[in-house]
Amino acid sequence: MALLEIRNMTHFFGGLRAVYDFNLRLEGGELMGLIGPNGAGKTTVFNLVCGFYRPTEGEILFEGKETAGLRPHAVTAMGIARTFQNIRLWNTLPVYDNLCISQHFRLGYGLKDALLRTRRFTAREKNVHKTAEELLELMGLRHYAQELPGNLPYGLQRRLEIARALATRPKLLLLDEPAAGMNPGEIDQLIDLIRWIREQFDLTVWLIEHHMRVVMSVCERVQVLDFGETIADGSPEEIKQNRRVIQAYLGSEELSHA
Amino acid sequence: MRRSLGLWLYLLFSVVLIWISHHNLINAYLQLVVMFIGINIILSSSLNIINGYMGEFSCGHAGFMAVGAYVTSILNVWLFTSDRVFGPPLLSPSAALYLFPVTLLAGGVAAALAGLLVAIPSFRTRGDYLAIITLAVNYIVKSSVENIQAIGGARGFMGMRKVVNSMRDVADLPWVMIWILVFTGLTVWIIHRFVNSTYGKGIVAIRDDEIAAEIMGVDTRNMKMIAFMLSSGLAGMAGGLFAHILGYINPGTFTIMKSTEVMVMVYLGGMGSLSGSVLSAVLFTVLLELLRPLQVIKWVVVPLLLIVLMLFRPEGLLGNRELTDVFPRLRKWFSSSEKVS
Amino acid sequence: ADTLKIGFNIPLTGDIPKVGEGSKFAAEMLKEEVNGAGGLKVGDKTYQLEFIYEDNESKAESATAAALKLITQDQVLAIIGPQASKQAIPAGEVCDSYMTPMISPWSTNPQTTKDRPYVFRACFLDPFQGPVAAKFVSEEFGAKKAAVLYDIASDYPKGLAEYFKEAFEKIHGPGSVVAFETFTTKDRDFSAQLTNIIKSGADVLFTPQYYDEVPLIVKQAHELGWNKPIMGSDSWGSAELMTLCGDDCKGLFFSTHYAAAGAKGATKEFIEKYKAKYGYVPDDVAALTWDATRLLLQAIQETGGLTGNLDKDREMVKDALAKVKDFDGITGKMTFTPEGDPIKCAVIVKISDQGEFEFYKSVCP
Amino acid sequence: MLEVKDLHVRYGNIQALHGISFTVKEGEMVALLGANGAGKTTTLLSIMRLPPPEAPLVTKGSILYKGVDLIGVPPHEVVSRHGIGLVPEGRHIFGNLTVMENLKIATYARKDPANIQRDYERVFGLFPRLADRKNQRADTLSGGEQQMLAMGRAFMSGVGFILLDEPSMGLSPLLMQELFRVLKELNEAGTTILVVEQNAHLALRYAHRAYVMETGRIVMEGPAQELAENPEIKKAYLG
Amino acid sequence: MEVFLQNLLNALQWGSFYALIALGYTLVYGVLLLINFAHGDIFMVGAYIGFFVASFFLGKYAFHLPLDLPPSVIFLLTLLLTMALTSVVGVTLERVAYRPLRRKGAPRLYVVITALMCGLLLENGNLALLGASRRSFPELLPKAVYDLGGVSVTNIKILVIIAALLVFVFLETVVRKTKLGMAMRAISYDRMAVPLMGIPVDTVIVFTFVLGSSMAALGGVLFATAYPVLEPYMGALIGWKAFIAAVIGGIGEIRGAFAGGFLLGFIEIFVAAFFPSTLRDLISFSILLVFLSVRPTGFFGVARATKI
Ligand SMILES: Nc1ncnc2c1ncn2[C@@H]1O[C@H](COP(=O)(O)OP(=O)(O)OP(=O)(O)O)[C@@H](O)[C@H]1O
Ligand SMILES: Nc1ncnc2c1ncn2[C@@H]1O[C@H](COP(=O)(O)OP(=O)(O)OP(=O)(O)O)[C@@H](O)[C@H]1O
Ligand SMILES: [Mg+2]
Ligand SMILES: [Mg+2]
Repeated sequence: MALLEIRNMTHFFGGLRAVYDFNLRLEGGELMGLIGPNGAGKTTVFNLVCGFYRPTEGEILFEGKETAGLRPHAVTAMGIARTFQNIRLWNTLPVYDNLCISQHFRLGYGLKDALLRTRRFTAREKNVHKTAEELLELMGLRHYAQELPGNLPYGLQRRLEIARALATRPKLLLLDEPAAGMNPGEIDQLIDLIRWIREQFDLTVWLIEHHMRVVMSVCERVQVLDFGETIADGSPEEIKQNRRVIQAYLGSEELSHA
Repeated sequence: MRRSLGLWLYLLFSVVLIWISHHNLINAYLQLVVMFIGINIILSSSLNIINGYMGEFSCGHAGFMAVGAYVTSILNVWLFTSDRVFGPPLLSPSAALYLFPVTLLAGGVAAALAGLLVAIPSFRTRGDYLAIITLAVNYIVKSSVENIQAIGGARGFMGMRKVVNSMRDVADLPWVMIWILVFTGLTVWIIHRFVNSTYGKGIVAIRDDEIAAEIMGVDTRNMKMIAFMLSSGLAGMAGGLFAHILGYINPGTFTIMKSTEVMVMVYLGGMGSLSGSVLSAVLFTVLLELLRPLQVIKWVVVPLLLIVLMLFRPEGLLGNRELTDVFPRLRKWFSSSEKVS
Repeated sequence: ADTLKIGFNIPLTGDIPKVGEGSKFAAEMLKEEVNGAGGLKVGDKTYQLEFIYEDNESKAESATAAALKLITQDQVLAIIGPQASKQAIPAGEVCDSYMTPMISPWSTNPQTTKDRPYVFRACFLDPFQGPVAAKFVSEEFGAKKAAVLYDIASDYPKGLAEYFKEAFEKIHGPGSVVAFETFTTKDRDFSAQLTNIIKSGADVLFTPQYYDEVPLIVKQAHELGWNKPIMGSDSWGSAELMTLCGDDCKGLFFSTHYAAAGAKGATKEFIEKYKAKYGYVPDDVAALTWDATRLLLQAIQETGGLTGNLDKDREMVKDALAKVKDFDGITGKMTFTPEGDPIKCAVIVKISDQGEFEFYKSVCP
Repeated sequence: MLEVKDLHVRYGNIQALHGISFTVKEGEMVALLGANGAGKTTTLLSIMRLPPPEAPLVTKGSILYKGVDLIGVPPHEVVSRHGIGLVPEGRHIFGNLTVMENLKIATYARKDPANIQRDYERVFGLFPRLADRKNQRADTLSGGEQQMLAMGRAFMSGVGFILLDEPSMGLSPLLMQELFRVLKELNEAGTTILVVEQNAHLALRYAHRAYVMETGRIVMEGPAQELAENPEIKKAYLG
Repeated sequence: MEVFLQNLLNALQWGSFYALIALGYTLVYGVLLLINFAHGDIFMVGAYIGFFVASFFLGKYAFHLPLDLPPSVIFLLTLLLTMALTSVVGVTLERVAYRPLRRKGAPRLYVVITALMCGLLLENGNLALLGASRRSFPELLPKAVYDLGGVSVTNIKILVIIAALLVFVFLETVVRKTKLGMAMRAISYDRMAVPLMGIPVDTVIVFTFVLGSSMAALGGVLFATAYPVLEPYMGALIGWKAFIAAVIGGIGEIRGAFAGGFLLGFIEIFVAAFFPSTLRDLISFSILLVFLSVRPTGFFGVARATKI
């Protein structure tokens, strides 16, 4: 059974057709890419998958279960986590807390325990903190644990967003333009990071990106949207050669390695 | 041990306070001021949950206070005293002493339920629109009370003094003072633990970015529900205590003016700072009493002071920090966040 | 010389600052008079008077605090005020349990003095004034149907309105009060209620509101075409009424404690002194405060000498007050019932075309 | 014509710029490169004289533009009187206005109605997508569309000197190239340009000269081609 | 039937006042996202200033106009002068109390609290300065009562309603049609970027306060003409209610403030008229509560699109 299966998903904003007849079948462990011109509907697709919008038509099956209609936190609980195109961290809370709170849905204790500091509370909190600590280490954020996200350099903020997503122990990780605003040096690091994460947490990664370097070197499969419709789907090499993709998106060849 | 030193200190402080008021080493007026301080601490810190930690803008806190005040008072008068409306006591007046906390909690629960009136709309409504809903609730409560003749309507409700007296008959102690100390401590303790648990921090995430919170796995609706009910419940208990200080309550006491008073205390102390709320509650109450001699001028001076203070400390006394962050030395005694592990 | 401390628990800010001001002025006047004459002679000692004014912001909790402060902090012998029942009831509770005599000049709610030996008042109660008004409108205007407009959120008008209704319906049978309309404190527009009242076809409108609301009510009533009589209560009795209301109020009636215009003797004297000193004719609150304070002073004198032990003195004063017979106040003669309420006559005042409050008739229990 | 001398700048007590100096000549297109947190945005904000708390505080140094020291000039005059425009990092479009209103508001201080019309056409020519979305609330635009709008706004304010902060952020490769061609056009048409860019390839290809910043200092400068050849740059910025 | 018509008129007048004050709230909010709780008291100040100006023109202060003008002219003069003076008060608040906070980047709710304090200051300052006596607003316009088949109308009522309508049209055009209005809305969304459009932010803000305050003044004078009893706290309650009205309509929206004002006016009048008036607050606020739960952003309010 596929990890994620999307059938004929269509979404309208009022009169505007943002996504049309979108189909996808993701097997566990894949590294999938989603590219397309600006305003093609990529982010919208992510929003639909994580339950923020409800598709006008079509169905989204995660591990065979329908997700449409669930509230986002429930979808997250099923194992889908994401990052945002323009960073959305909790800026008055230190990095450390950002990592703890995203485990909220599986705390498994309630107000009573929180107030009485029951044994269950202590146990669960221990787990939460353990996970947070681990991620600090693994993602190299240890040094910034008590910093406020706002004061972190841009690159690290993106990194933190990924860490926060990982804290939810996802099976599927959605990355919306993780390389935006990074310089080539940082992009190289990012590429390694993504590959490494996939191994480390054996999860499936689905990413939106405009930096061809990232897409080409990370993704095993790439899907291309234009005006909400899928215009191509295949291996990076195929996509690179695809005429429609070139004229709608890539433009003149020699630059696309930038 | 060390971690709970704060608790011990508070206990000690309370015992001393009770002792000296019992032997009238401080006069009744000062005792009253102390009790008002207690009430205000409960009110401001409970409102801080909503306006500070969760970043909503509730300006109808007095409404919940009223609900608690009336429910508790009615229960007590009905159960423990003979009254025009409610007839002879149902239980022996002496039971008042033991059952008072229960009735107080009952009042809290009632207020918490009233809190739902705000909590449920808050799923879809935010910010200033929610503010109006809280206002509306404040008005609704007040006007409902005014329309219920059985509990005196606008003429107010009394008889709580008898309840207090029957407590004194059992054991001659300053009971109201005792209860206030107990519940003030309890409130601060509850809120402290709430906002310092990962669970409670969920509401701070909602404040910072509700969408991100929901998408990253916080059940925002549930958390809002909890926060509003907790806050209004505590306010209700404050109301119950308040009613037993005065021995008389009147819907006119629980107006928007009261609500704004509490609001001012919260922001004076600093949004999202528990110790700030406590501090400001103390300062504010004392200030108001100290300035009595100014008579008419008093209410010119007070706002002026606050405006100037805002100019110098645009984030309230403590901003969103705790005393323990400002004076790290205090950590020895009051661990600001009881880290597990 | 020794001093006698007396506390005043009055609303200098909040809803009714004017009331506080009037009380304070009257008290100040009395103090100067007494102290000017060398002081108050009690037994063989003479005392200088010291009055301490506490603002209760017309809030219940503040009034309680003020009372406690006066009693325990300032150690006053007795307390005058609070004025409005909303504050007088809880403050009375305090004074009674701390065994300190308190006289509320103005609070007309029975609860204030009920079961409280230490609490007195200087004015008659709603249960008396209500019927007076009801009887008067029936006789004077031959009213068969009456309308009432009052502030539901304010204790005093509410009480009075209900007693009026009760009395009027006793005379003309149930349902004879054809409109019983309300609003809430600080409302300024009564058009909807008045429209109903006019439609109801009542012969008279009874509105026991404060002097600053009356002008609005009366003006709007006239604008909406009401031209039948309007009857008021003692809360109308402020000099300001006319400056605010102008011609609209002329020819209306209200029941009160005393009539300024055409007053004689002590009353006249008081009014003129006050007017000279503060530039306007005193309200009934001022007059009542004056009486309450003089009542207290007389009681103090009747103790025939203070011991200097505050608790004892307070008790003696309380007893003396309870014994007061036919005290001759500027608002009429008073004698206290065991409850601590005075038995005194009400006065019906007609507002003359010169805008003066003329004595019309006097109604006694 | 722009001459920044020994500029010291800080946020509260964080020193962000430690005395940088550089110049931009009339009609030039200059690139400003540097890692995250180097101080590029800070530099641009300082030139625009935006007030704290959003922007930093200049503690020392001068910013001469056509001989006038901009320090002490209010930001709106930097735009309206001195004709310097900024396309800020993170777009800062007015989400509660429509696309059209966003463009119109940029002409607030302009006195030349004739050219305004021409400029509208030019903007819509550059970004046809904006023409389609004319009456859509700007906060519902996609990331890239918002970037286009931000750019369009700067053009509409009719300034002679444009500062751009990471304009290519979030743009598709095609648009990215488009964008730089446009910038080149503008530049050849006489607009002076200072562009902060992460994509050093593009920047160095189109710019005349470039400066490289690190942690609040300028560490390297020179003609674009030279820098493009420079091994260190290759390593750090061309990957 | 005429009862209904009568109340319709009553509601129109009462609603007009809510609308006039609500407009002030909405204007300031629409720019600074600041709930200017002092606005109700600016309204009060307006009424008082109006009182003094009028008395001045009527020669109450040992001063006489060279030529004695017809009342209507005096009324007009009073109106204009009052609006001017009141704006000064409003702008002063902005300068002294709000702007410094903005500069320091204080969270907006702290500014709101400051606004509350400014309100208290105005109220009690007035009380301390002018004493507790109420003032009675001079009758500038000789009142005329017309009786149209059982429905009585005063010239004041008509004046008030017309004024409210004119103000609405005026403001709506300013905010919707002019660049200035556009600038005002832009500031509310992203203050940082506004100067980059060559717009002097502070000037726009001051202008906003001038508009808001002068509207409050207009409201104040009209109110005092219709309900001629002035007292220091007269602005408090109506201020809160007007704020509610503004939000009901969708705060930040001129149309909203207008609609909200009239809605509230109608609810209050009609509930009082056709239900036991004791239940007025209870019912009208329950209605509001339900309304907001169903329509979370009021009449015309648009939630910031949650684009992520
Ligand atoms: N909430 C909304 N309301 C109306 N239209 C919307 C909304 N969100 C997005 N859109 C429109 O839907 C289209 C797709 O938006 P989306 O954000 O998915 O584009 P994208 O592929 O992510 O583009 P980019 O790469 O620039 O981020 C855009 O044209 C945008 O204007
Ligand atoms: N508002 C602020 N408050 C405090 N420090 C800030 C603020 N903005 C920037 N800084 C600090 O100033 C330094 C320079 O920041 P700046 O944004 O100018 O770098 P940059 O070169 O633009 O980086 P990027 O490529 O991410 O835009 C950084 O160390 C940053 O942390
Ligand atoms: Mg996107
Ligand atoms: Mg930058």
